[in-house]
Amino acid sequence: MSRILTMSRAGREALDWEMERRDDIFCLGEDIYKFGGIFGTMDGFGAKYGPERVISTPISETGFIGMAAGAAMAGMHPVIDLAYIDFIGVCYNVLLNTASKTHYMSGGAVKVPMTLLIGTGGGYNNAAQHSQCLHATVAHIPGAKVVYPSNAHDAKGMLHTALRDENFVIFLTHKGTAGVGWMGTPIKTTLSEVPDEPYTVPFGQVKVYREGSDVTITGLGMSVHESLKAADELAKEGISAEVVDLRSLVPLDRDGIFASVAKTGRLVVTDEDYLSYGVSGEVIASVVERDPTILKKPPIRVTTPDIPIPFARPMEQSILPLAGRIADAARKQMA
Amino acid sequence: MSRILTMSRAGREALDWEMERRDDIFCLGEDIYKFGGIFGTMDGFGAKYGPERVISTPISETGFIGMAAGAAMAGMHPVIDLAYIDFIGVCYNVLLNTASKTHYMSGGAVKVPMTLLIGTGGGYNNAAQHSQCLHATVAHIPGAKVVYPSNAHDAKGMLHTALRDENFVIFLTHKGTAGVGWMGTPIKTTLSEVPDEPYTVPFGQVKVYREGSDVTITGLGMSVHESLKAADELAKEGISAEVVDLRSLVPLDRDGIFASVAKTGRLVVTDEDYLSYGVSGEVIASVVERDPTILKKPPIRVTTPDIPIPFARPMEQSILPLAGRIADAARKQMA
Amino acid sequence: MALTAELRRSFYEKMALSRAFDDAMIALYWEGKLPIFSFGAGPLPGELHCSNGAEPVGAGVCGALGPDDMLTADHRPHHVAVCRGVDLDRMSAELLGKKTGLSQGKGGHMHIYDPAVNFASSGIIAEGMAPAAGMALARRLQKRPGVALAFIGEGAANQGAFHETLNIVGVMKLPFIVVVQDNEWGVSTSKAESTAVERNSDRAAGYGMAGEFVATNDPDDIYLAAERAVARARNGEGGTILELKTARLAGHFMGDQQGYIPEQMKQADPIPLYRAKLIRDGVLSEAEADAMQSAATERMAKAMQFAKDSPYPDAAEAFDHVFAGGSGAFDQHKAEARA
Amino acid sequence: MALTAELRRSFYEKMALSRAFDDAMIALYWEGKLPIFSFGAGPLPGELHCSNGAEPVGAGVCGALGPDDMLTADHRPHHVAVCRGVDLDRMSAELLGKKTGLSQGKGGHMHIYDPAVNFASSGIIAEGMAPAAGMALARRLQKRPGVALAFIGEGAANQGAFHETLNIVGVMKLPFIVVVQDNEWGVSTSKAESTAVERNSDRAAGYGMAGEFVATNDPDDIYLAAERAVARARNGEGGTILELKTARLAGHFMGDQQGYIPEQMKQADPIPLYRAKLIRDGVLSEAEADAMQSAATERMAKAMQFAKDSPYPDAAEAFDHVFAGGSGAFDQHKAEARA
Ligand SMILES: Cc1ncc(C[n+]2csc(CCOP(=O)(O)OP(=O)(O)O)c2C)c(N)n1
Ligand SMILES: Cc1ncc(C[n+]2csc(CCOP(=O)(O)OP(=O)(O)O)c2C)c(N)n1
Ligand SMILES: [Mg+2]
Ligand SMILES: [Mg+2]
Repeated sequence: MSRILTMSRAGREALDWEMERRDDIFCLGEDIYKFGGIFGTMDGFGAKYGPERVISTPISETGFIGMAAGAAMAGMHPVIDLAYIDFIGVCYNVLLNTASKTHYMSGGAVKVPMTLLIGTGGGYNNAAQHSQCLHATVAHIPGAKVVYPSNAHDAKGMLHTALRDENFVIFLTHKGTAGVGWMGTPIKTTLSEVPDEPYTVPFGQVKVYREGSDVTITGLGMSVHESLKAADELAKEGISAEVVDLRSLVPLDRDGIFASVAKTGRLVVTDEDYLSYGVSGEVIASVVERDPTILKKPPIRVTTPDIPIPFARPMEQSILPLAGRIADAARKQMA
Repeated sequence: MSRILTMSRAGREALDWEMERRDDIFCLGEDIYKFGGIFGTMDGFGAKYGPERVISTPISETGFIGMAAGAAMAGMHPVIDLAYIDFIGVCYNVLLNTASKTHYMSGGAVKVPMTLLIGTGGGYNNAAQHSQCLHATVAHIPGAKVVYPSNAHDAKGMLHTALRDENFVIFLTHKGTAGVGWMGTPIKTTLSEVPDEPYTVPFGQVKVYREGSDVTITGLGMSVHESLKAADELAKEGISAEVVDLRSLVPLDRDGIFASVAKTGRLVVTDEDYLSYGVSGEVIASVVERDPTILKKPPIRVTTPDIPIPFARPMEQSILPLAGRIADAARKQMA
Repeated sequence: MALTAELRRSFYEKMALSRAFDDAMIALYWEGKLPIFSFGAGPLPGELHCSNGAEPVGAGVCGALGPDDMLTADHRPHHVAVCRGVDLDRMSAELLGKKTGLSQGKGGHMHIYDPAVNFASSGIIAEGMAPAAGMALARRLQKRPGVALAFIGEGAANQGAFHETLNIVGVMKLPFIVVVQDNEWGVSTSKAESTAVERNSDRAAGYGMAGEFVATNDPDDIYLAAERAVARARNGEGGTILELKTARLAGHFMGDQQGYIPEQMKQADPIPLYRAKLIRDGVLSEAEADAMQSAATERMAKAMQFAKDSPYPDAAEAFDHVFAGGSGAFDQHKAEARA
Repeated sequence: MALTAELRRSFYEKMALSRAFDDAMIALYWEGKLPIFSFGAGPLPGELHCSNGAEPVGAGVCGALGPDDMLTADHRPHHVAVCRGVDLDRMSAELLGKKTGLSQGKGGHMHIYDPAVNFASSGIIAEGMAPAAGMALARRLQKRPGVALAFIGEGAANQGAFHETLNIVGVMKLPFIVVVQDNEWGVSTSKAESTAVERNSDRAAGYGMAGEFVATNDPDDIYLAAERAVARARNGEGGTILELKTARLAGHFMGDQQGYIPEQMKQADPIPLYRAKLIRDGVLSEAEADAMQSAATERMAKAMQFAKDSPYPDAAEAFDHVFAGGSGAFDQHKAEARA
């Protein structure tokens, strides 16, 4: 059996299934006992699993995420809710130097299996400190896997995969895609038929959301859905866009990206993270370091520019990589 | 008059000159009063300027760098010594959300002029937590300028520029280039004729270290000097390499990079930072998003791979972007 | 300064004005957000953390300050800003994202900056601790007077920045006060669930500084404690942890149903209590109190009108103020991005 | 366990072995680094922070622990590791970057991991605080016994992680002990210059836990205080800040001239003092003490021989252990990078 679910409910189903069967999993985060986490991934878990396994923490991210790393070294698999990625600044050392490097620095003697759930992104006027993506900042860390589902099916399957991984997995979800009560009506393309049964979605494989022959549009998180919107527009104009969801930043499926661009010969890279030193440059470099001659046109990046996210709606809406800007870039590719 | 100086002494000269003339500058950092900072930039300043202006702090990076930001908002220009960039994990929020974004979030009402000195890099067996570059991680932050001199002349001129800038400037120096006592004999190419008089070197301009016609090799910090070594080797084989020092990551001189590659048609990008989601991808993307057809061959990246820095010499030496690997990449370009 | 009748009347006026500000913003907040709630909808989008119930903190502490003193506030800044005298029209315009706002629409309600009264706020928990201490250090280096205060919540007292900053303040004996606003909650987590000690003011001993605790959420008591702390700071006696029990009457943010708050933990509204007290003490008559109330409501109506009448910034302004004085290569990138 | 003669003899043996380890490493460290000093030169490259003078901490605290207990140490881990019983041969090999090292040459002296005795260390200040508390939490969830200890320096007590971790330990009443090794210095900065309170153990009141302070750098006194702390932890009475005055006789790291240390602050060597004490108390004869000393030196010579005779890892091994169990796409990247 399967039903249409939001990413939030689908993710919750995966975590619930694993927690019912495994004693090593427990949850840590601010307000999770009463609120079930920023995306409701732990909705109702307080009552179901009790305060020992669903621990609401003080506002001490270095403390509780560092504790999660220690618990992982001692045989547990903690699942942490960090709410917004804007908060990594107060706990970055745990990500950068402890959780990601201990397995390596110990020559494989110590494992750190833990899953860190983080919400990313803006578009709802929450300003410069509550709207960032920063996925490049965590994906640049060696020793951390970084995944980024954009729909309910992948949210469930990738969370099962993360919970069975022996490593530190950073599990990103764009706030606008999760389908939570405080972000308005869910985006249609984030909903999917989700089987009741558990299943895994492997890390490191792009997903071709929509096949096309003229231009490849890569995206991740929210920008996948803006790309799909743009593709609909473009279709009306007779432009066939292929929309590729990166889904996983570490490992990154360079073959999958290249295959699509080799087919279309044109590349538009979308990313809600800041332009420079991030995912957009990496995607382009991955393609051309293999073969620049497959490109019929210079690739175009449609990202948030290198500026803090402004509060006021007219400014924020203009700097996000929304469908309009993406479609324009694709048109340029075809011109 | 001018003399040959190390980067360490040249930088010290700039800071000393500005401090002698300006009351708004003061220094903060661990052990700077007695030790003069990781690169000796404040060598002897304790005695000369006293404990009020040369403040040795507790091991509380969020505390004293956050204080520097507040002092800057109140009209001072703090110069902070953070020693190793590996430590940004414990103070990253100050960089990411406070020092870099306050001017923007205040609509220009509040300025945050401060200069943060940080040492980067490995190559001396200091292992995974004391050898990182991570310059991409700070360069990805909007609102922070990030500069990276690789020789004494630029160290003095760019530090003058930083101290006169009204913004948050992250001033990076690769430990191996500074010419300090604990890193052995200084690298020749880091030394330069340095005028006694103060002068500024503008941010956002690449420096063509060595002209060449066959292949462009870009570098920053230490990888500039490894590239120069490689260029010497290549010259013997009749390969004329142009070595371009990025010097400044924010702003990045995309025109300067493109001009060199347009001339040579071949690109080798060197970087001691981790491969993915960093500077190397950005440099390649900056070139091809303008015109991929100028490339006669696929560009090649010579970087530290996406792995923590190993301790043992045979392993560390093999993963760093040293002259041998760089020369091989250039040869591939010519093949 | 003594706790004069005049001063106490001003406390009431400020509390009324702060409440008028929040009530007006709350009313506007729901426009466009019903029946389907969405942070991003309506004329006042984003998260909104209101100060209803915390007005005595703003009135009492700011009453003890002078023009040279410097303040940082957190994600719940309205009561401190209003009582500090931040420009009401421009603050209102900022919450609505207008060009006339204090930050020209770039900041919103968590990012209120008004250099004219040395006020700043930001949204990362405990983020204002160290910058405030740095402002105190700046004044010492500039040989200018001024005490710095960081306003935080009791939840923020468990963040590393609290510890690092207070230790440095203790070592340097800086003129610094951390105002710990204990409203019992950090979102849905109670102080007892989050804090290993009953009173954060008791942590002062660990930093070689003074601790003050006020249990009443009454601006008179708060003022007297703040005045002692400010006097110590001005006399070079160093810092104070000033912990003030207060209230959070409008939830963590708009949309918080507060179902997690048990009956016996419901909090009292300090404004009617203070009003009754002033009338009991003969400092205020019913008529005067009513007049102050309506003056506050009118003033806020004027501010809201200014905000509503103001234009939005142009989209392209998003590229301004990234760097002071601009930056050659960035301007170019900016131009490209604009194109 | 009582402070038996046997136990005290074992303290002396452990202290002698720890000292032998450091002295041997110091001797080797200078090979290849003279006349021109360079961190990266010689058979033992990198920074080296030795424990000379801190041996009583390792001996006394570890003497009070059982096999289930878990330890994290910092950038100065040797004395704790040796006294905890970390494999001496493989630890020596690790410092030399050999394939037979505990981390197969990937960690070096700041990154000593030996799961067989629940020992871990790392190089970022106060980094071990929270992970140790998390190990204590894991044992509680696993319903297994075990107290967790984080060994840090007095300088690390001013890092945010100290505060955040101790507050959570206090709230959860976890079986956790932070051993604050007060050797008076953080690099060149004295405790008085860096710390707003005289004793970090006094900060325990701010976390609802016990504080213990030992001023003597004597393993007997340290053992007794540690035993009290461990007993509290095992009885569910929560955490302890155990502050121990100790010594740093070999500088912050090799190359530190220590010109900043005034005569009157020179520190005594605890090993001869303890030896004299044990002889005074009739627990040890001169001959036995000498025998223990030479046994330690011989054991260390054997370990150093093992390390020197061991091969270096192959360069390509740098790509192993980035991820447990490997990772499809990463393996491919790894292969590319290897090529
Ligand atoms: C570092 C960080 N972690 C988490 C948050 C999310 N957050 C915003 S307000 C809040 C609760 C703060 O509680 P308190 O300090 O008591 O202030 P109050 O809301 O009660 O006024 C939290 C957890 C944040 N903004 N920053
Ligand atoms: C976060 C961080 N900041 C700075 C350093 C550099 N550092 C290494 S050891 C040290 C001094 C530590 O002093 P203490 O904690 O007293 O330990 P001790 O060296 O005295 O044993 C410093 C500042 C670091 N490793 N990590
Ligand atoms: Mg609160
Ligand atoms: Mg010390």
